[in-house]
Amino acid sequence: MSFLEVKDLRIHFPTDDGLVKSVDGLSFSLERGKTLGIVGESGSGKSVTSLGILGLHKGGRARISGEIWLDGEELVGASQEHVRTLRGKKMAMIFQDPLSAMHPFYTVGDQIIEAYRIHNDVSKKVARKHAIDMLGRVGIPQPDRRVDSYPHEFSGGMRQRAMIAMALCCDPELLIADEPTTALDVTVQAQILDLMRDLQRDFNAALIIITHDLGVVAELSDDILVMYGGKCVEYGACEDIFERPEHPYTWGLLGSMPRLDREPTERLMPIKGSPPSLINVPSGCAFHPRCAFEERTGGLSTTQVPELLETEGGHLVRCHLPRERRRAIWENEIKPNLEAS
Amino acid sequence: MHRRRLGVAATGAVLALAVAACGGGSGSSTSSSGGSAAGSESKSEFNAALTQVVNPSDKKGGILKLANPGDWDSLDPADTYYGYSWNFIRLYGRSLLMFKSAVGKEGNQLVPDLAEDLGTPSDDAKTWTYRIKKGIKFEDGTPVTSKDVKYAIERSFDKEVFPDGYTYFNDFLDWPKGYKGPYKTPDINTDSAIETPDDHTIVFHLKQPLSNFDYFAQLPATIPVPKDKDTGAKYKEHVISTGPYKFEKNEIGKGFTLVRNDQWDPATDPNRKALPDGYEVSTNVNADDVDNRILSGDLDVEVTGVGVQSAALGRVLSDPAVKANADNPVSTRLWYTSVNGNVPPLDNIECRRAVQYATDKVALQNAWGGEVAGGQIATSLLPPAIPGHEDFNLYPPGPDNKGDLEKAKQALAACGQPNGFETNIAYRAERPKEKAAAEALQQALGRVGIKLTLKPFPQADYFGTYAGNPGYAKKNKLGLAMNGWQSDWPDGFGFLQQIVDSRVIREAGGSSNISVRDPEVDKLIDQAVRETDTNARNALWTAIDKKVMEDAFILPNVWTKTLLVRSKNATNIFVNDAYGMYDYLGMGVK
Amino acid sequence: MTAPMDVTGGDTHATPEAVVGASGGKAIQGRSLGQIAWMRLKRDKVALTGGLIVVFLILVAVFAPVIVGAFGQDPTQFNSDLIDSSTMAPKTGTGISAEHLFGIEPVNGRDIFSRVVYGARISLLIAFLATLLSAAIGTLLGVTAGYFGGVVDSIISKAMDVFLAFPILVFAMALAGTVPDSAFGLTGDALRVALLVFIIGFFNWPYIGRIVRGQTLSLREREFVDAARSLGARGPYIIFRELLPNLVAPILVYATLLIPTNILFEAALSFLGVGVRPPTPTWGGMLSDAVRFYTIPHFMFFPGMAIFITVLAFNLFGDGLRDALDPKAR
Amino acid sequence: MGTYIIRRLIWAAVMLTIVSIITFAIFFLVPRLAGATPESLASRYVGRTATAEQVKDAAEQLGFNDPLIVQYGRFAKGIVLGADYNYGPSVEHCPAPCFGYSFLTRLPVWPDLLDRLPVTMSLAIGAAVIWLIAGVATGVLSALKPGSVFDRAAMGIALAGVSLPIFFTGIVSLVVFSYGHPFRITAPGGSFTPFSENPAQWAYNLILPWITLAFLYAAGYARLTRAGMLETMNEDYIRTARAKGLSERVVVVKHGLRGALTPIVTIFGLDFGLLLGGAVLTESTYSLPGIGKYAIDAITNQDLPKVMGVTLVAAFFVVLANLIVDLLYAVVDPRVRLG
Repeated sequence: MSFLEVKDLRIHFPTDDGLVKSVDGLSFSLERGKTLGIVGESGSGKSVTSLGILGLHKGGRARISGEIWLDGEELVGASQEHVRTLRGKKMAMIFQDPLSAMHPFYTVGDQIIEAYRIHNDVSKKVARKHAIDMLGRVGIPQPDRRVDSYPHEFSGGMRQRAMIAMALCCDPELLIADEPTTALDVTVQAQILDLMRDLQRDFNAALIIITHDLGVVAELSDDILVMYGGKCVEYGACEDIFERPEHPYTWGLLGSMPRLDREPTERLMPIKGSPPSLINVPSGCAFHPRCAFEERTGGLSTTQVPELLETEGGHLVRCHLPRERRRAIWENEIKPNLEAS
Repeated sequence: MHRRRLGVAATGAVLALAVAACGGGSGSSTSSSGGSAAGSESKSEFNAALTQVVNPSDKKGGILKLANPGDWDSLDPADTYYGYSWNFIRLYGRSLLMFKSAVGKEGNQLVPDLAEDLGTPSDDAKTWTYRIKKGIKFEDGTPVTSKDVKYAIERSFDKEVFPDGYTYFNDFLDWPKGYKGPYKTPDINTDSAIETPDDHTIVFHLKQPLSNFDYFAQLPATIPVPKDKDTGAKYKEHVISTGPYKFEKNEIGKGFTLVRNDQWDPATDPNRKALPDGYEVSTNVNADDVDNRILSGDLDVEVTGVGVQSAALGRVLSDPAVKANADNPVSTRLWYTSVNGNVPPLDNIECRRAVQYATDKVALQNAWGGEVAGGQIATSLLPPAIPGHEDFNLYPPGPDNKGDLEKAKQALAACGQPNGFETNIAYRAERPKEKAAAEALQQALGRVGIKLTLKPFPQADYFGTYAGNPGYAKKNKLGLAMNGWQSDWPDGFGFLQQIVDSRVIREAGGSSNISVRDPEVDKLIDQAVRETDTNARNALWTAIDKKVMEDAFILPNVWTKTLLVRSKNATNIFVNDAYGMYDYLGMGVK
Repeated sequence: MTAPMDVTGGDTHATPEAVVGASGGKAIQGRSLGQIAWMRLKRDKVALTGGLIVVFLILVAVFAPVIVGAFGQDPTQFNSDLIDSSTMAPKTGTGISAEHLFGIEPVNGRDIFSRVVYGARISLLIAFLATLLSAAIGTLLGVTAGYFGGVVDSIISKAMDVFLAFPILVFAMALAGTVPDSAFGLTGDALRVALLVFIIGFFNWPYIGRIVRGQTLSLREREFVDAARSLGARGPYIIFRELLPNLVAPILVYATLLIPTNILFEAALSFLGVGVRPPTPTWGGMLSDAVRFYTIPHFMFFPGMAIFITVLAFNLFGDGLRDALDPKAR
Repeated sequence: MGTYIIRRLIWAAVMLTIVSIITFAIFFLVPRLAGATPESLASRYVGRTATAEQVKDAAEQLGFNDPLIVQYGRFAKGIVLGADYNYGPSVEHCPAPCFGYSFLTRLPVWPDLLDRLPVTMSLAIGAAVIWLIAGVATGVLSALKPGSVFDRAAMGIALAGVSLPIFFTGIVSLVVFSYGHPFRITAPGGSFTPFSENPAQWAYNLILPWITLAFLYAAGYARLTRAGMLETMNEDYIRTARAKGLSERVVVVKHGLRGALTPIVTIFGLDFGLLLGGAVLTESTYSLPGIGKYAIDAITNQDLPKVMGVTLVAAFFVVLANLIVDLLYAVVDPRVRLG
């Protein structure tokens, strides 16, 4: 069994308007030292998945089913209290917007110290020293002074570094980064990604990066999971996804990714329409209303939900189009456009 | 024991009982002085303390606990003007004369206190001489001399320092011109008013003959004040005692305690038993709570003697066991409505008479608190307990006491206002009973078309600025004004002079008389003041009463009755008619 | 009980991002604020109940003479016959009967029902007018301060500080107690009502003023105001055409919530004896009379409950209105 | 920070001056509008029995004939420098701050106020402790389970709490728990025992007013806390706190409540400041001899020096509370900068 195994995870929220199926039958696995990128638009269920793994939906209104195995332990059925002791210690999370994700009224140091001391029975002094160490490790200059600063006194990049320091302070074996660079300047993004890569190597942790930006995962990930409407639509090794993507949605994502190596005159290829309602999920393939190739399934996609099937070694795709046709469309219609330069 | 007491108080008892009967109470003189060994165990009855000493005892010791729902006006003998305070002041101050500490009518009797005897008048009653006992000392051991008495009266002259007091001495003694009291004019010789030929003689010189000066001599202003201890307005914080008790602690606004004064010599004082070891008085206590605590035995006396509040009334009257421990005396207070002849159309006597006829006396009585806690319906001015009182009713209010509307309409027609008229009625905003009475009048007079508008005024300025200010009253058409008066002492002068003599009316305001302006009445008063024969004098007061009622300048409402509850822990409880409440000098602790 | 638990606001746990965007997006389109508010309000049963009670009370106040006339009891009519002349209590304990639905007052036997009904008039009239005055002054000065800023703003803001520093009740008492009985051509109840409206309204305007000022400050920076300004619109135009329409909702909400405060204020002043003059019935005045007769509890019960229900109804309605107009506001 | 505080203190002084001028002017003008003359004002000081001449003297001596500005100047001077007062046999100096002498008791107002302050403070502090604990706890619990039975019940009670006039609840509480009961929950007023004298008696005398007052205020705080908590518990930093593995209690109290604290602190400061200036209705209902009762008595008796004293003390507390709230802001929320 892998270090992290998610099997048929379903996270549903009952609301006044109906049942919201944020995550609907998701499965994947991840080893220590490896990185998984989860890609999808807003509302595709990727953040819900990450919070689900951390057990943060427990006790709320969410209905969770399926299995999450972390280092041989099942988390979905485990007690809330037990999962809590794992949080921060065994698995940690880096959030999207460090300004709002850090408590504005406590110093950065205090927040790291707090995280450290929950899981380590040490004095405040020791914890403080550790916090300074951690801040130093994530590249914050003069950590012994900055430890007493408040989040609003940091720059965006520094804040994210501090956030990372907080997540890593207890040596987690699983690190989930939810859009870790979205709120940052482009120049800072690269630094943070570099930092995370280095740290992952140092800590030998399993890393899940959640993003809507394929560019981010391209740099870091070993595997990539593309989510749409709460379901996995494509899953595979990094180069599979970039070199031989088979799902029309993945194509769309690749097409809408701005690239420096493209002609400035060339237009992006955005995906039409907007993400699906998770209450009234479109019948059949959830993506069909937005899919440019929908008619090529012969109406199948409007009526039947496609299965997630393996096409070749570890590459899974959820699409009604026959494999050959997908390859053909990619090779003939999509790829040339993307590589038009 | 009871019998002996009753024998002494016989004359007084008759009147007191008659009064009680009028009020509908079950006043009874049958005291069960049966076989029970200890007198204090005798069965209590409603109104028993009006005619006898309840729980008689000579046991010394214990602390008597008193409470005052308001602030004490002042503890300074020169500056206190409340009956309860004069009742209480005898515990720490000795005036020249005093009212006897005795049951009922006997309490109206003047007895010597500092003085060896009652005053000796000159033939024209313009000069009064008193001899002061020897061996009386202040609490610090200094002997009391006539000079201390003289000084005390002199200082009471200064109304800027002592504004609350009375002005009898100011008005009647022959003060030198320009005299402003010992603080402002220390060098003026006042021998023209008061002479002290020796340390034990004091002579008063009056501007005019005064037949009843002895009543002046019982006023607290004659309580000696040592000049070197006088702190003026602050003297009330520590009054130097001459009585059996002195101040231990005094926090103005909260309360004070009295302890025994070891310099008081009982040999000089036949009037005071001084049974308790001390007194604990708290002021500004919630009135309803006071009632409840007295009923539960937590507290002994509500010191102002106004009786139980409305809330406790039902509790006391409906429970026979509680009622048996209560008394319902009539006091010498009259609640009345001034009918201002300066405000048209009330300048017409017929219109004033219409007001008298149209009044619903039952509603008024209810407004004042009913037949038990309110009062007895008054038809004239002089209260029944004051000599000169005569039962007469010039404006019979119909068989049901609710007014004679026919007569009222006739009077209105005679006045030229057949359809009634509009005017205002003033009352003190802080006094719910005055408000209720004003509302009752509004209702009653409305029946004949006299439309009243209620005008509440703050009581602090009621007489000075508003209702008692002739200019203001006229300008603002205050045709009627709620008013009340309690006799300073039980005789016609003490009751009537301040409220019917038109010469006490000041244009600047402040006088209690705000409506009676009749030169004939003034003449009768002068006559009465000079009259040395008691019976003839009392007849004159009766005549004044009748004249004012004929003029219809005053609409009498009720003579106050109060429902007092006896303390469970106190002994020697009895009502002294001079104060219309329990006598605080006699009370002891079980 | 107070706030309808809307989907997003009420969730303590992480909420899927999709819910808001997907389900709400279409519904909101093409509806005015008023329509949305009404839709929300309709769903809020509690607030609706409050609103109905408010309407009922207003009707009671307006038709007080009719209602009281139907029962044949004048609010100032004495019924001395029904009073026990020694205890001053109603002979039957409360005096409650078919004629006197709420019983009678001790001492004079006035009908409590008709006094409570008439009390609604004074209470609501003063509360409404005072609120109107507060809202008018508050809006005027709040908009002025917020729009013009600078010195004007700081003067008005400081004035608000000064007003809020006054011990209002003490001051109101002192003023209401000393004003003469006829002034400004008014006498009697009219003068007292005017005086109370003035005192209550005048001292409460900073509460609305502050909110309006804050809203104006934020509105002033918004694009549509910039747009209007760039098109050459002048101050008054911007204030009346651009700002005020957007301020209506908060003013309405806070004015509604000020009404119950003012009802309590008026009741307190009447209770302390400086309200409308007797015998005109007021709830606070009745309570103050009833205090002396606490052993006759029905006397204090009815006016006390009248105040309570009225204030509660306004609070419920105002809360609902606030949630409906601005679910994010506290 | 230092200059900020100095600036605020200066403004506070200015504000108090303005308040005092307005108060003085109103109490100077209103009685005169109502028809009072310098003499009738002076007659309050010399009593009803004084002669016209005495009244006139007093009016002159008290300076009632002087123009408003002169009289105010004298009053202000008394506060800053103290004043001399004629007691009769001796002239005494009334040290600053001298608010003048009550014409009723002829005692200086300032010591009276100092005397009353402990009562009002005891009332305010005790009630504040109760309402803060009860209100905030209720608000937090309500916010954790919005829409639950507890939440609905608590918010219903809270709304009832703000809708009940305190003079009604006060009397009802006295009738139910105090008057004439063998086991009285509290002394029904008029009695106050200083804490330093007997803490148990102190609390016993005040428990009913505390609870009544707290009930009124707790309601508002519960609603305020609930709203604040609903908002903060949705903040990202709460998710972060949970992700750290903090127990729910720590998350709610240390992170959630801390985040919702700012409005509570603001409102609390202002409420408390207002309360210290006299809980007029509570004190009058329970006959507690505090600043508020003093104010009522002063107004009832038209005792101008007392009214001025009370108004200024009350305004002082409000101004002080404002200042403290603003300073507290910076403590509560490090993002706030004073200046």
